[in-house]
Amino acid sequence: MGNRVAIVGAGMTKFVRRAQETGKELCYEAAKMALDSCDMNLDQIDAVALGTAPDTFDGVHMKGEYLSDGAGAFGKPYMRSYVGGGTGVFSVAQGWYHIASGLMDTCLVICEEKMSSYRPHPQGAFLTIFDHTTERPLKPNLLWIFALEMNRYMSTYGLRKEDIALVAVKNKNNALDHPCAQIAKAVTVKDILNSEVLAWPVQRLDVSPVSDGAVALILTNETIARRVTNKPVWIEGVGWSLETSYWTNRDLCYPRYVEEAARMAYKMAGVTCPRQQIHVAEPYDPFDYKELHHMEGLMLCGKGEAPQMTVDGITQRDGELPVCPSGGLLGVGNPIAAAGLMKVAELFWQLRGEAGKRQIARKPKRGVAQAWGDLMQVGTVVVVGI
Amino acid sequence: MAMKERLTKADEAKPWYGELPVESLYTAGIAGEKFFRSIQEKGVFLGSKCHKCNMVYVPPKIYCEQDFEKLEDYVEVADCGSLESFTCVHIGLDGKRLLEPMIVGLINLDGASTSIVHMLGETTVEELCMGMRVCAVFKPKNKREGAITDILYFKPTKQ
Amino acid sequence: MSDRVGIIGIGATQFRSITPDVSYKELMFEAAVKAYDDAGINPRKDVDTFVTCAEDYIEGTSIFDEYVPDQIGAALKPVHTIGGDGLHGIATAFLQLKTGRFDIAVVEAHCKPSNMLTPDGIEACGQDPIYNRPLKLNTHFIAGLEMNRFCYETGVTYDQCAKVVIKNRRNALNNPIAGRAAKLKLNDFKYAESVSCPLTELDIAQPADGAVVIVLANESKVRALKKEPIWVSGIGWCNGTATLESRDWVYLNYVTKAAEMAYKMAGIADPQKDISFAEIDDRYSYKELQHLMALKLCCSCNPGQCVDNGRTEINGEFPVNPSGGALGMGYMYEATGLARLYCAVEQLRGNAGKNQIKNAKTALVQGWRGLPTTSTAVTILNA
Amino acid sequence: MPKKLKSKTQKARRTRQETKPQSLTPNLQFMGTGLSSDDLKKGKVCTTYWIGDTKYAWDRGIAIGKYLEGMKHGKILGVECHKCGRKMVPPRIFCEWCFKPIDNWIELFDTGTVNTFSLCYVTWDMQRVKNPIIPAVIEIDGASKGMGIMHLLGEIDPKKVHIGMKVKAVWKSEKEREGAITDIKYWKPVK
Repeated sequence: MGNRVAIVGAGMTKFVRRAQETGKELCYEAAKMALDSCDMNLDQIDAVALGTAPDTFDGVHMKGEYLSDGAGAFGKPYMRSYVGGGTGVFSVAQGWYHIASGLMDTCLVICEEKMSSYRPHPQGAFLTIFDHTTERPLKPNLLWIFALEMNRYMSTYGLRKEDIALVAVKNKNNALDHPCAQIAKAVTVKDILNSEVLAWPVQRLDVSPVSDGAVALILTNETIARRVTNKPVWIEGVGWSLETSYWTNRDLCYPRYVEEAARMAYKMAGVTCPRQQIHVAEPYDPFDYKELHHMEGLMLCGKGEAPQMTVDGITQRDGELPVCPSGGLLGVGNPIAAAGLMKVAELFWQLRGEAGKRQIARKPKRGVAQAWGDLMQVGTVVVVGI
Repeated sequence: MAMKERLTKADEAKPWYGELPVESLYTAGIAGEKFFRSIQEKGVFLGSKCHKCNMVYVPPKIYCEQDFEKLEDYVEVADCGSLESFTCVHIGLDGKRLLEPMIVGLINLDGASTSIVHMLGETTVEELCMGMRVCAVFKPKNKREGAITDILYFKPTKQ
Repeated sequence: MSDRVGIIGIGATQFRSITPDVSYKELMFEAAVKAYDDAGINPRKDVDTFVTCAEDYIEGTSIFDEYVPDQIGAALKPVHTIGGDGLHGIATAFLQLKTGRFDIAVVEAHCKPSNMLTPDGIEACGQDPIYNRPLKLNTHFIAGLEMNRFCYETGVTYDQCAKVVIKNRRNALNNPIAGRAAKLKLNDFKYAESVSCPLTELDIAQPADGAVVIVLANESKVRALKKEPIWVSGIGWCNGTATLESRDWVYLNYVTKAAEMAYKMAGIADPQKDISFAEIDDRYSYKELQHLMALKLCCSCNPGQCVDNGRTEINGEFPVNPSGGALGMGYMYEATGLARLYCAVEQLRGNAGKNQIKNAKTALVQGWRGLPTTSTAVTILNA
Repeated sequence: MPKKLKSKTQKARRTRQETKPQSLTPNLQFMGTGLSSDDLKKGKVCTTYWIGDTKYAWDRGIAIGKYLEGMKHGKILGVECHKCGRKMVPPRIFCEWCFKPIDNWIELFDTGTVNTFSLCYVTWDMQRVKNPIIPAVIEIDGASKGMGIMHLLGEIDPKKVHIGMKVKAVWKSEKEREGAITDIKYWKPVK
């Protein structure tokens, strides 16, 4: 059923705190690199799928339209998908259905974010994600929802911050090997526990930084994939799910939406036992506890078991199940939509054995990437394999 | 009616006021930097040339939007050109009628493949016609700051 | 994939200039209930994927897709937003159904422009921040520039543009959900205030609030539900350039490309003959003519003649916007294209009342994303 | 008290030895020009600034309209769905799980239980504050279990806030109330 879809090329810009490039230029650099990486040119691209998160960051209304010329959309079918922080991984699903439908042979998937445009501080933009009548008058901060969720998670399973901080230590250290990393810096658990308390239990180093950047992938159908590369990476499954927006009515200690999305993707990919059949994972890690939360949602371990896996070193690059070998959002940076797509790009490089110093020890055959967004509400999942 | 319940009194229908607080600082980008600095320092328009299709983009782009070549060749174009279109705007950004309408033109500078959008000055809308020659009027050099507003307006020239 | 895609349910609210009695959620709920009732389905059980079309600045909320699932029955289901016109949403649902992984898809779009207190300020945020915005111009200036050049090159007169407005707003008189019906005369245009010459107030489609929900299904599901669908036989979408500087101001190649994609898919060789009527974007009066030309639907090289000789009237040779278009029904930003589609489906079902076109078999629906974009989507529908 | 997790395997926590970044493959060139805060402040690159004029008057509608009207009268209103039996707050005119109109309005108590909380030392736009703001999800008494709203805690020592704590709304005076979520100043602990 459906046509097989492969990833054949990838490109990305450096993730930086403030980019001189305009959003369009960032898009171009990533797209051009992706095209060059598989010796293709824009004429061979049938459609462009763009993912980018809130317009308020770049400060342009209808940001998708604004970015179109840099994204290579001139004279092409072009659409922008949008599920908040989940956009990056969703855009791969978007590229997938373009090709799986049989309508398109090739699709350029591109994600961009330029958060530095927002003044005075990019965090301010998040005020406007809350309900305008029942929540915004309380002047909420984005950190609140994470802190509230993290606190719930910690208290449900009786976790200590030290154990959660291990995620940040691992990811920030992994990022030392990423040439695009914004804050490659070795940190220890102590550094994290000593960092400024922003919204307890969230501290400065529990959080990924705000960034500018873009990432692009080239997707093709099977025939073209076989022609342009001898190492195609197949999209085996995609899934997405959006929970109710009444987030204060939900149990915050478990991401059901990630599970729903994962079930959809695993079913498509024929994955019945994720822990055995998945060799490398790139769950969304804007905050350190989020990686743990999402590993559970992805059913890579039982509920409440992810912290132990981390303590046991299983999620290290040379562990049994490397998690976020790229360095994740905590290490490489978090240009929202682009960060999600970076995760899929990492799997692409890992599965092809092209991840350089980040290459994981065991030769991976299948990986899963996941992103999350909105009011702790959306899960987007992609399973890729060779 | 698809709903069980409806408001029945006019004074029950009320709005909730708010805004999207957006303030942004935009960088001009790699190509924009070259373009604005050239205007600021020399009063010269720069375009970027695609060697594949010979398009000259003014303002410049670092890429050709049609064939995606990387554009690294910046060429000078004239500060005069022909008027491709014009309009006289009567409504302001706040939606209110302007006391002084603003005249806007689309100007194809000589040597450029694209047309720049800017104000037209020292003229009235009645005097304008398609294809008319217009030239840029810059701010005095010491007042320029590296922005599109370093050009005050374009004005018609007699041939 | 031979499986066809059909529309099995439609729902829309009334389109009104203000809707103080309901929140946006309640507006969406109303349209959704109507659509599911029309399709005879339960969204909690039967729908596999939901697509909504929205833009943050229009809603006044960042990451607006957070707030869409509950009122359309989509909580904890695959839902996502497309930053595009409602017809882009239809294209997305079409692609998803064509993968064979989904049976029923729902597309939603709504708009509450009455809730924007500063629509001009909000739309200005869509202009290029480096090259255009510092000039501090009302976004309508782009339409003024375009109309001026378009009329100059094609010979379309301002009177012909005015006749588009007269036709569409008159058509809306017989459309029960239209919110901007009026009976106008050419003389009224003499007194219309200029917005951005030659564009006047009357040339601009005024905003309206409303919501539209469309239910689509693949062929096997349509058969299983024993529905008389309206088939989506062709779809196309395309972008031009984002920059004002490098675009063509007269010939809309992106619209032509989108149409060609849709025509090819639907097997349409001669659009003027094979299509019975069109519902196309008329955000501005001249846009209907410009779009007709780009869609290859006008009889001569001067699209203005199509209105002069009555060809695009409801009883004409090729009716255009029999629903009243955005000029007659109201402009609803992301929901505009879906409103066109809704009315086209009503026509093809034979439910258009006084506006019913005889023997309407095939319809073309086109949407444009408004200024400053060059983004369009085209859909071909078959009864 | 949280328990300490001990590593079950030989592999203990590690820190890396090597720290030198290396490119993926030698021929990959990553673009992107980083700027410092000073580059922007001191005008080393060309920039433009824009303050958006983006104001809205959102229609409150049936459900939230009635909810806020209740606030004005010092009451927290919820809704009930007879099909699934849920008593919900904040109110909505539909039940999202059953996809049907709600059945009736109910008055809830102005007391509740802290489901989760945070001690926040920064404002929404990242200004530092000395005394923490204490946001919490508060499960409202009278509603179904787990039905909470987001609000603030007050009149409490930050060190003493805990999950499961019983709290009560502190209302503005009747004169000050305007029909807004802020008609409740904050929630304080019940003894």
